[in-house]
This record gives sequence, C-alpha cells and structure tokens, in this order.
Amino acid sequence: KDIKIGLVVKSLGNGFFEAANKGAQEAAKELGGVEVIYTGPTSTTAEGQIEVINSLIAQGVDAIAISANDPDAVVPALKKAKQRGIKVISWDSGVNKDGRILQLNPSSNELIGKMCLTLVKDHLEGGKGDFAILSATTTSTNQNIWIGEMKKQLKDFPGLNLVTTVYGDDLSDKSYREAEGLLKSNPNVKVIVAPTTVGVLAASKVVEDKGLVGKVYVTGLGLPSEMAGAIKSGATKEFAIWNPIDLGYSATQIAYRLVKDEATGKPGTEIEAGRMGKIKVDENGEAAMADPFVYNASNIDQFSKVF
Amino acid sequence: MSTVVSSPAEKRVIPDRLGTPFKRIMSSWEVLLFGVAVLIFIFNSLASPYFLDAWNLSDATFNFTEKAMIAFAMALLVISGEIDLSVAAIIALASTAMGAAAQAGVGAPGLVAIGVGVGLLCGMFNGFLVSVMKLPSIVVTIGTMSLFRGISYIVLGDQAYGNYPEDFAFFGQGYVVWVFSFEFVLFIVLAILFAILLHATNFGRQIYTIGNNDFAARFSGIPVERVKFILFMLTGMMSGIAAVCLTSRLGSTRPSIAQGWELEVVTMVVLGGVSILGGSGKIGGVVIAAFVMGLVTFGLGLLNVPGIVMSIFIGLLLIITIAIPIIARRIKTMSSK
Amino acid sequence: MSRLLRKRETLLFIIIAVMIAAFSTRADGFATPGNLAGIFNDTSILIILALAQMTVILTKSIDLSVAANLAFTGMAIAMLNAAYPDLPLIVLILTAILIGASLGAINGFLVWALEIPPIVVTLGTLTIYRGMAFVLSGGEWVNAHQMTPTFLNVPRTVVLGMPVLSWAAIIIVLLIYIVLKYTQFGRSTYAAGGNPTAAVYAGVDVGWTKFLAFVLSGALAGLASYLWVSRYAVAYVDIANGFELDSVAACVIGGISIAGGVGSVLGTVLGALFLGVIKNALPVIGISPFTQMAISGTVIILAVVFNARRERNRGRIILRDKAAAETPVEVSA
Amino acid sequence: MNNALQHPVASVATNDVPAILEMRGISQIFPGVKALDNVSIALYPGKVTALIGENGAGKSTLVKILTGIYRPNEGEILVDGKPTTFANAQAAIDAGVTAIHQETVLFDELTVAENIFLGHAPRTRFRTIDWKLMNSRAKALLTSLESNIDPTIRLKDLSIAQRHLVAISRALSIEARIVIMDEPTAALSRKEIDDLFRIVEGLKAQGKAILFISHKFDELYEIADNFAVFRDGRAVGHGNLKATPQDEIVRMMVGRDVENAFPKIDVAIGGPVLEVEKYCHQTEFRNISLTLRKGEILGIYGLIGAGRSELCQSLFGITKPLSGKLTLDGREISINSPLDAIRAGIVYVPEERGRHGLALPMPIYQNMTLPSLGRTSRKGFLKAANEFALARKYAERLDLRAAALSVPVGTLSGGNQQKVVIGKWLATMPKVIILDEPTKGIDIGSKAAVHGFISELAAEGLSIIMISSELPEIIGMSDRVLVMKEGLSAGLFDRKDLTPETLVRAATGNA
Ligand SMILES: Nc1ncnc2c1ncn2[C@@H]1O[C@H](COP(=O)(O)OP(=O)(O)OP(=O)(O)O)[C@@H](O)[C@H]1O
Ligand SMILES: Nc1ncnc2c1ncn2[C@@H]1O[C@H](COP(=O)(O)OP(=O)(O)OP(=O)(O)O)[C@@H](O)[C@H]1O
Ligand SMILES: [Mg+2]
Ligand SMILES: [Mg+2]
Repeated sequence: KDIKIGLVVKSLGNGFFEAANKGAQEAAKELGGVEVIYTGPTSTTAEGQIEVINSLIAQGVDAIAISANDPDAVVPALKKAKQRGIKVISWDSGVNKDGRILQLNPSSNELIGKMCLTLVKDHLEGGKGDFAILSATTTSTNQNIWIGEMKKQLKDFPGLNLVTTVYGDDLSDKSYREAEGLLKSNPNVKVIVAPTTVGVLAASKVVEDKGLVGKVYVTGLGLPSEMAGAIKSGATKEFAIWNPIDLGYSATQIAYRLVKDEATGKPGTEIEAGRMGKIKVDENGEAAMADPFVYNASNIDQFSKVF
Repeated sequence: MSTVVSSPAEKRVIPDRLGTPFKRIMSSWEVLLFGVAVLIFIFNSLASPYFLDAWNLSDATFNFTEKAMIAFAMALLVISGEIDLSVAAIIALASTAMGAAAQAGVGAPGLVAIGVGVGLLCGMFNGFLVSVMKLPSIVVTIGTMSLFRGISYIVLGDQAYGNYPEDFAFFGQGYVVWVFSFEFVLFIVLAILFAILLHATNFGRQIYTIGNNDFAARFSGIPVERVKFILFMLTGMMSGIAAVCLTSRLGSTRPSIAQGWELEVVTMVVLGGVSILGGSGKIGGVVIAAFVMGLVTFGLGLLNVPGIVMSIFIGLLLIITIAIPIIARRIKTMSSK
Repeated sequence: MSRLLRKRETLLFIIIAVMIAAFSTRADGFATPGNLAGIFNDTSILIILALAQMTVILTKSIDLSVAANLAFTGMAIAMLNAAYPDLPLIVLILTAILIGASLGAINGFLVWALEIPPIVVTLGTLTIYRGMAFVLSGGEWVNAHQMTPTFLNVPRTVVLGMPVLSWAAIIIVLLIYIVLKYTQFGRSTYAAGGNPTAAVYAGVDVGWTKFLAFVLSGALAGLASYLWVSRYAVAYVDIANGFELDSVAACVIGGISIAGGVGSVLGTVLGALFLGVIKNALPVIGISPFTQMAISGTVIILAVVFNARRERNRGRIILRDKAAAETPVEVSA
Repeated sequence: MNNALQHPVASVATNDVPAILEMRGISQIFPGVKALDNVSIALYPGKVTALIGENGAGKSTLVKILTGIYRPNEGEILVDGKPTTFANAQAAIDAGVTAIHQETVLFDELTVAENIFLGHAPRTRFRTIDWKLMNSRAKALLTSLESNIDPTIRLKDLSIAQRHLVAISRALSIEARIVIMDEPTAALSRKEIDDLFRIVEGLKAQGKAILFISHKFDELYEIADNFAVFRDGRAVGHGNLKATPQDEIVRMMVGRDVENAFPKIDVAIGGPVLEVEKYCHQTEFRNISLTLRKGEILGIYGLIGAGRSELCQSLFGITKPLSGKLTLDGREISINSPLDAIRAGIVYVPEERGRHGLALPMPIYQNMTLPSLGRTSRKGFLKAANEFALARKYAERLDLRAAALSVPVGTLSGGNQQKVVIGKWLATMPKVIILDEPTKGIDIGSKAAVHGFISELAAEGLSIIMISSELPEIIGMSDRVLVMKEGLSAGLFDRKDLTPETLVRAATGNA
C-alpha cells in the first residue's frame, strides 16, 4: 500500500505552492510508493485549513506537511491527527511546537531578514537611505517573523532607515494603493522591500506607472516567473527567494522518512532528504533548508521558466 | 345563480385542514431537501471508503455546526424580511473581546459571558440602526461588517490572542458522549429551541406575519420594530455563541477569523428553503441544509476536491434546488392549461 | 440654487471636497491636481463596477457576482493573451466584454425566466464563477512577462494628459449616463425598479429589462476585467475579491436606493470617488492600516444614515398649499 | 362551453359602421373568482360606450384584458374585424388601445413628463429620448386639461387629483383609436371633470372609440352614447343610453330594487363613546372633531384623497396626530400604537385589504387570530385548537366560503377576504370599529352580507365609523355623515338631511 502524504498549503492557486507541489511530486516519484495529496483551503484562513486537515485525517493519510495560515489555530486539529498516528511536520509557514514534529524553514529566518536588508542596501546609492516594508496580511506568520528579523538586524546596517511598514493583504489592488500612498507620504523612500510576491509586483507596477524607475526600487521575496516583468521594467534590480521546488521536495522527503521510522525528527538529529542532502534539526525542532538565492537580469529568464 | 342576494342558508362546516398530514408533509420543501441529503450521503458512502466512519462523520460536523447556529437566527431574520451580513464580523469582534479577557486572566465562564455579551451588543447596534433609524438592513450590515471586524483589527493588529484557559477548550473540542461533540449537541439543542420559538410561539407567528406583510402586521398591533430589534439581537447573540465555539476550537483569535462566513450562512438559510423575500421557511429545512452543506464539503474533501471547486457545487446546488420547485410549478400550470 | 443645494449629489460633492481639503492639511500635496487625477485613475475600475451594479440595483435587483465575473473573465483573457500573443488587443477586449456579458446573461436568465430572487442567483454564481476561474487556470497565475506589452501598456498610456484607464472610466460614465437617460432601456430600468406593477401597465417588460441590466452589468465587469488585469499585470483566482460589496457600497453612498428605481449616474460616480478618496487617503495621512477597515465601515454607515435622513417622508402634502397660504413662513420646513 | 350566441354582442344594433374593436366570449378566472364569464362587447368609432356595473362586476378586469395586462382564459379580441392577441401592454398600445386605469399606476420617482411618455417618448434623430420635446409636449397636454403642473417635477410631489390628471394625460399622449377610461372622474372636481369631458368630445369628433366607466349616472348620461351593463362578471344588457331610463339600468346592474340593498336596522342610539376633539395632522388633516355614540353608524364621505383614511388611521395609532384630544367612554386616552388602540377597544378595518389587512400567503385562521393571539395562546405558546375554534366561530358568523381554515387567505375571493378582515377585528371584541371602504371591490352578494352585518353590529351596541366613497352606501347605512374635503371637515349631516346632492356639494365645494 502506498504511503499517503498530505501536503497542505495556505491556499490553492498560489504560484509558490504550485511550485512546492512540483517538488513534492518529484520526491514522491523518486521515493516510489508515495502518493502526495496536494490540498488547501480556498482562501488563507485557519478554519479552511482545519476542514482540510479533518478530511486528510479521515482518509487516514500517513503524514501531513502543512504551511499554516495560523500557527496556533490549526494545532488542535493537528494534535488530533497525531493521536490517530499521523506524522505531522510544518514547512514554510510554521506551526507551534506542540502541533508538529518539526518545522522546515525555507531558510533560516535570520538569513532571510539579513538577505532582505542586504537587497535594500544594494539598491541604495552608497548603501544609505530610507526604505519601507510592504507586507502581506497583518496576520501572516512568516512575513511577521521576517519583518521582526529585519528590525532586529537593522543595527548591523548603519545607513538604513526603516520609515514605515504597510500591509497590502496580498491583494493586488490594496498593495498597489498602499505602495502608492507610501511613496506619496514618504517621498524620501528609495526602496520598498516586500517579503511577498504580490507586494513586490504591485509596488513595481506603482514605480513603473509613476515613472519612478531608476529613482525608487522595489525588492524583496518573489518567484522568478512572477517577477520577470518587474526585472525587465527596471523597477526591480534584484530579488531573492529560496527554491520552492526544493522546499516541497524536502518536506516530502522528511515526511517519508518519519513515516518509515527512518528518522525521529527529534532536536539535534539529522534527516536524509534525497538530493538536498542531510537536513539538521535544531534544538527548537526547526530545520533550515538553504540560503535564499538572488535573481537579477542575468539569470531571470532561465529561472522564470522553472518556477 | 338566480338569486343575487346571499341568503343565510344552511350552515356549512369548513374543515380545519385539507388533505392528510402525510400528504402535506410529503409535498414540502424539507422533504425534497431531505431527499437530496440522502442522495449525497449514499453517493459519499460509495465514493469514499472513509466516509462511513463514526469518528470521521463526527469530525465532519465541525464543518457546519457553528455556521448553522448562526443560520438558525438568520433564518428568523430572513423570514421577517431582513438580513444580517455582519455575523462573521461579530464573531471576529466577540472572539477578540474574549481573547483580551483571557489575557487578563478571565476564566472560561467569564469568557463565554463576554463572547455572548459582545455578540448581543453588536446585534443591538444593528437592530438599532434598522428598527429605530429605519435603514435598510442589507446596507447597514455591509457597513457594520467592516466596522466590527475593523475594531478587531484596531485591537489586535498583526497580533493574535492565544493562551485560553484549559477548560475553555471544551466548547470547541470537547465531547459529550462518544462521538458527539459539545458543538454538535449544542447545535441540536439550539435547533430544537429555535424550532419551538419559530413554530410554536406567538413570537414566531409575529415573525411570519411581518415577513409576509409588515403593513398588515403593524395594522394588527404587532410591534414590528421591536420584533425586528429582538431578531437582530438574537442573531448577534448566536454569532457570539458561535464565536465562543470557534474560538475554543481554534484556541486562538486573529482579526481574520471566520472571514467570508456571512455568505455561507445566508446560503445555508436559503438552501434550507427560507424565502429570501421573507415570510416563509422552517428551521427543519435549515437543519437539513446544514447537513447537506457539511456532507458535500466533507465528501468532496475526502475525494480531495479543492475547496474552491466545492464552492461551485454549493453554488449549483443552491440555484438548482431553488429552481426545481419553480420549474415543477411551471410545468404543472402549463400542462393544466 | 436652493434646489441644487438640496440635491444629494451636490452635498456628496461638497463632502468629498471637504474631505480632500481636510486630508491635504495632513498630507502635503494631497489636493494637487496630479494627485487627484491619480486617485481618479485609481478609482476608475470601481467606478465602472459601481455603474454596473447601479444599473442592476435600479431594476430592484442586486448583482453579487460582478467581482467573480471580473475574476473569471480576467483570467480567461490573460490566458488567451499568454497563449496567443498575436491576437490583437481589440479582439481580447471584445472577448472580455463578450464573456462578461454571457456570465451576466446567465444571471439575468435565471432572474428573468425562473424568477429566482437576484440575491440568491448571484450568491450562487458568485461562488460558481470564481470556482470556474480556478478550474480554468488550475490555480496558476498569469504573470506580467507572459502578457504582451501592448496588453499591459494600453491602460497606462497617457492620452491628453490622462491615462487611458481614466478615459475608459470617463467614457463609460458618459455612456451609461446616455443609456440611462436617453434610451428606452434606461428609462425602463427606473420604471421596472420604481414600480414594477406600473411598469407592466406602461408596456415595460420587467423581466426582460432585468435581463438586459444583468447583461450590461456583466459586460462592464468584463471590460473592467481587462483593465484590472493589465493594470496590476497579474491574473489569479482571487483578484477583486470583495469588490461586489464595494460596488454596492459605492451605490448606496451615492444615493441609489437598494429598493430600486432611484438613483443617478453622478451619484454613483461620486459614491465611488468617495470610497476612492478614503481608500487612497488613509495610507497617505498615515492612518494605521489596522484602523482603515473600521473607518470605512463607519463611513458607510454614516452615509446611509445621512441618505435616509434626506429621504424621510417629505411625503404627501395635501395641506401643503393650504398651509403655505395660511402661514407662509412654514413653507421652508 | 361556447354559448356566445346566447349572449349577443353588447352593442347597439342600429350602428351601421363596423366596430373598431370587438370582444367575444371573454372569460377571466382568478383563483376563487370568475371575474368575467363569457362576455362580449363592441366599441364603435365616434361613440362613447358606458360600462356600468356594481363594484366587482368585472369592469376593470375587462380593461386590463383590453390593455394586455391579463390574458383571458377564453374568448377572442377582434381589432377591425381581425383576431388579435395582446401579449403584453405594449402590444395593446401598438394596436391602438390606451387606457386611464382605475388605480393610478405611475412612478413616484420619475418626472411628470416621463410618467406621461414612458414607453413612447419622442426621440431625436439619434433614436435617443428627446427630453426637451417630451417636456414641452407634456406641458401642452396638461395645459389642455387646464392644469399648470410643471412637467419636470417628480410625481411624488403631486396630490392625488394631480396624479390623476397625469394619468389622464398619459392615456391621451398615446396615439390611439380606442380610449378606455376607468373611473376617470373619481378624484376630480367638477371643473376638472368639465375639462375632461371637453376632451372626450374632441376624441369623439376625431372618430375614436371610447369606453367609459363610472358609477356616477349624471356623468354617464352627460357623455355616453351606448351602454353595457355587467353583473357578477356577465354582460346582462346593452343599448342606447339616452333611450334607457336610469331605473332600468340600475335594475340590470343589481338585479333587484336598490332600496333593499341597505338593510339598516333602527337602533336606539346611546350616549357618546368616542369623542375626537380638534384632531390635527402635520400634512393630512386639520381640526377634525366628531362624536361617536353607542350603536351609531357614523359615515365619513369625501373624494379620494380627502384624508378620511388618514384620520381614521391616526385614531387607530398608525400615524400620530399633531394635536387634539381623544376621549373614550368619558376618559381621555392617548393612542400611540395600534396595540394601544386594540387594547382600548378601537379597531380599524383598512381600505387596502391586501396591503394593510391581510398576510395573503398565510392561512385564514392565522390571519383571523392575529390581533387576538393573546387570548388563543397559553403563556406565549400557540394553541392551534383554540385558534381554529376562534376562527371557526367568526367564519360561521360571517358565512365565510372557504375550502378549509388552513388555506392561504390569498386564495379567497375578494368578498371572502373582506369577511376575514372583519372577522379578525370582531374577534378582538371591540367597542368601536372603523370600517374603511368596507365593500370596496367585493361582489354584490357579499356586499349585502357585509351591510347586513354592519347593521347587526350596530344593533348589538357596537359603535361604527364607516368610510365610503359610494353615495348609496353612505346614505343607506349612516346615522350621521361627516364630509371631509382636502383634510378639513366640510360639514356634519344628520340622517334626515342625507341626499346625494348635499353630500357631493360639501365634498367638492361646488355649487
Ligand atoms: N388579480 C386578481 N386576482 C384575483 N381576483 C381578482 C383580481 N382582479 C380582480 N379580481 C376579482 O375580480 C372581480 C372583478 O373585479 P374588477 O376589478 O374587474 O371589478 P370592477 O367592476 O372594476 O369593480 P369597481 O367598480 O370596484 O372598480 C372582483 O371580485 C375582484 O375581487
Ligand atoms: N398627495 C399625496 N401624495 C401621495 N399619496 C397620496 C396623496 N394623497 C393621497 N395619497 C394616497 O391616497 C390614499 C388615500 O388618501 P387618504 O387616505 O388621505 O384619502 P381618503 O379620503 O381616505 O380617500 P380614499 O380612501 O377614498 O382613497 C392614501 O393611501 C394615500 O397614500
Ligand atoms: Mg374597477
Ligand atoms: Mg381611504
């Protein structure tokens, strides 16, 4: 009988997660005897994810790998899964400790925060000046963590001045308006950094539309396929993202090993993850995959075809 | 007709009712809907081997119990000719209030009181705008929908409230006996209470009268405004109760909680055979509609159909079930002509 | 003059002007023509959708599926553009209008032929259309680099000092104004919604009028879908989520009666601009993003209260002339 | 079932010219009522045909068929001898039929000009509506009716009489060969009626056929050439009006002597029950005082829109008076809601049965017990058995005809619906009952029953206020009559002074 792994994402219809699914399917094929059920709610709500988790539990899957909409709210449902013998890990957007065995971070949060600040610095002339953050919803776990990290590490980047943080709710029109308003009320802002694709895209559209290309830059975390246009227009010079395909791949690999009892996922242990090599679990039960990778005009065409 | 003036001729007896009770029941909307529910049940059992399992079915009830609680009150409101689109926002606000109280160390009973109380207050605010200020409820509640949820955003921002007391978890996660969760039992109890209120009391009769003809209701001495106010209050209170259950089930509160539920609740009410134009509908129908929606989403979920595709099914189900009786009536009048 | 002042539109206009003035004290340059033009441009799509919604509301119906229609149609033409970059833009735009109109026709047909209440029909199609967008795209996005430059650039091309997007809104406003004011269909919408019985007596086909209103609403949503997708250079399932309620709110603020038969194009446009100004101003004057929702809710409620106050029974004044003759002072009351 | 031969076409045989329009064997069935039963009628160019019949005889129904609003269940319509079907109102307009309907069905929110021209507005050469031309034409039409209504104001700002003029203008604005007028004069004063008649003469001269409906015989004899009489949905007579005496027509109409129609019982009238002193309302009425005594029937007469209903509704707590004093059984009371009124023992049987009186989709028994639920229920819980018992009691007393007490009241005939409304209020056991047009739109049999019933109630000691626009009814039933004109009292008349002339003169203010 096949091993069934439920890959639960924040919401369906998001390029990032579609790419992660690609990786998961790749891992499934590689491992053999694994069926990956790619699923998620219609909109990014915890209630929707709980319904999805319940139906996975009912189907008796062997493992659930979830990118959560809310780190706390899904915990009761995941605990129930655990009681029924299902191995639960979280990836990308994490779940509180008692809801999962381990959390697979796309990269370490610290590194991501640092990467964002580095991107900002690289876009600023002389590495000094004002910048602002355009985030997703006010409740997105990982965005909030990264913003927290950026604020924490700001002292290591002496010339940078964070003016404000605004929220576009991952909606194109709202992000657009927020970015527009932000530039209006803070004309000194030279860089907008958005740790979410919708945000980077909308902000670069604003820069383009306002004829600010070359004066204001947009950067952040986004998928190459979605960001290609912004790079071409010049609103964005470079941006970063880890590889979501690898993320889905690793999550599936880890879930498989846990189901097969080839790993425990206990803090301090290591887990075999196919082509990604060994992944280490730290004392918080978190694991980091790899550094974010920087994309710019030189490599965008190559990667925008992939994810 | 040879004589024009009516003569007080032989007293004719008018029967109370026509037909047998059996015939009356068989021709009702609820029976049609029940048939649909049975079909879905059978289909689900055939389509997925996991469907017929007591615990799985018990889990599935969580898909609809909270929404259905609100739907009961909403049904009364819709029957009276009004609507409340702010119910989901009331959940958010009530849940936020409970969260804040929990951080301050309030225990489970206090939290329940706060959740229900905030719901009640929100309902009173809606009721005030509709029945005292005489504003159209659909517009008012579009406004309060943003207002109530907006207040949660002001309070919580990007934060979340967690750390609810241990015993608070019972309302959303506890089981009363065997597979029957507290929520499910509460759902059944509320269904019975609402059925009694609507179908067996003077108040229920007043609701129907207002929905059928609120002029006639006013001309008959029914305090139309007061009844509507009470119904909004009741809907707010039920939203508060749903907020208690949902918050307890999630164990955390964010301002985005229960986003989009208002339309699902209205769908449930309409699917349950309550006329959106007011004046007719039964609680029984809403109960069956709750099961239908729960079974459809759960069944399709077992087949791993994406949620958004499920919503296509729900949309079709809504339109088709409303259309069937209309088409049937058309065909009947056409063939009789 | 006093008649002009008594008009709701004038008052709404004054309120918007006051708001802009107030905002500009908090944010320099808010009231500059350039910025205001920007706000107008930004509100264009809402204006178009609100006009679509208004036409339907006038007939005593409601179209909750406009935003879902936009999402589906937008996805369809974005995919079409990505798949066949050689298709001329005009074909794409016409396709968008056609698809939108067809979806509107489905709503209209259900309302007209089966007499299902519009709110039920569009509550159903709201989820169906968005679901179809998902099925169509398989959840994939259509991104900027997949769209052709013409497709993307036309709405932002500046013609006579304004982007085409703004012009599109202006043209639609004029068009709808003419349709509602000067065509038989337009007047029928007012008649069908204002007094359905009387409409039947006057030879107006109420069901058909509703059908046409839904088709028009759909067509406008289709047009808006192109504008949206090209403006934000991306198409995905969730675009324009929640806009159905925004469009209703714009109508209500603009004084369109939800009970049908009452309202003006100018009112709707002002209602949409009112929302546009607020949405654009709040981020600029540094209102916390968390407060914005509560503010817009409050504003909607206030607008409704205000509108209703003015509506309150001036009623049937049999004695008005008499009273006027007896005590001339009372007239103004 | 086609016995058209037994019902020869109602027209005047001496006409040599062919009819413009002919209806043959028309039947119209509503749930519970056969409104028209195999009637035939013909209209001739240059002639005014009077359509006469009691309330509910089916006159308006015929008008609605002719204007394409109803499709008859049986029968055919011939225009210029060719069979035609009127699929909708527009089809009728296209066929050259225009009508002033009995109820003014117009649009409150649209301007006067638009109300007149909706559906056939003048167009510019771009096929768009020509507002300028429309306004000027509307102005011209209104001027021809000697009215100075501004065509650009909204209809909602007009009085009832002005609305009626707009409705008339609308009918005249349509280029038609057949003009139907369903009680066009009901809300008009004498001067306006004269203007209208001048226009009718003009239409006659142009060779148009006119169908004229009115209950006022003097008007009919003044304007009509031919007549047709309906009774209970059947055509019972026709001929040349001027050659037929009024008595004969009345006999055709009601099928018996009129004097018997009002079975008023002589009652010893007691002391005052309800005293109204200087009742004033913001907009509807002023300075109305009246005294209602035990066992008395007080009639209130006036033209439509005189404010009678508003007065009585404020006595019942629906609207609030601005000032005034109300005394019941010697104690001053204040009534702020219908519930107060019901508790005090004052009830109101509204004029608009369907709108204000009944919840049509709900069962008969539930409608009947609505204001008495307190008595039929226990501790707020419904007791169906009690409800049925109460409903049955009054249903039997009023001789209600219904299939069962649980059928929706909307399925009953008009007269039976009216019985339900009256029963509903009698069940509250009131002291004072206000009847607003109690026999409006109900068939002759029921009407006599209602009249008999009203008399019985008075004899039992109930005090009754009866609003009516029908002179015979008001004269036949009332002990005293209050006449209202434009919101003011225009005189109080004792039974001995009641003549049609005095009442009409008081109501219209014309000599
Ligand atoms: N839409 C309807 N549904 C059911 N019954 C109706 C309808 N319209 C009319 N009737 C009934 O048909 C009969 C004829 O009504 P109609 O309005 O034609 O009378 P009328 O001769 O015009 O009376 P009046 O002089 O009061 O205007 C009445 O009994 C009335 O109640
Ligand atoms: N100026 C007006 N504007 C709007 N509606 C009016 C006006 N005048 C009268 N009406 C309507 O006409 C109806 C009759 O008016 P009212 O009750 O004052 O008169 P009435 O003397 O009772 O006449 P009747 O009962 O014969 O119609 C009312 O329902 C009222 O709504
Ligand atoms: Mg009539
Ligand atoms: Mg009246």
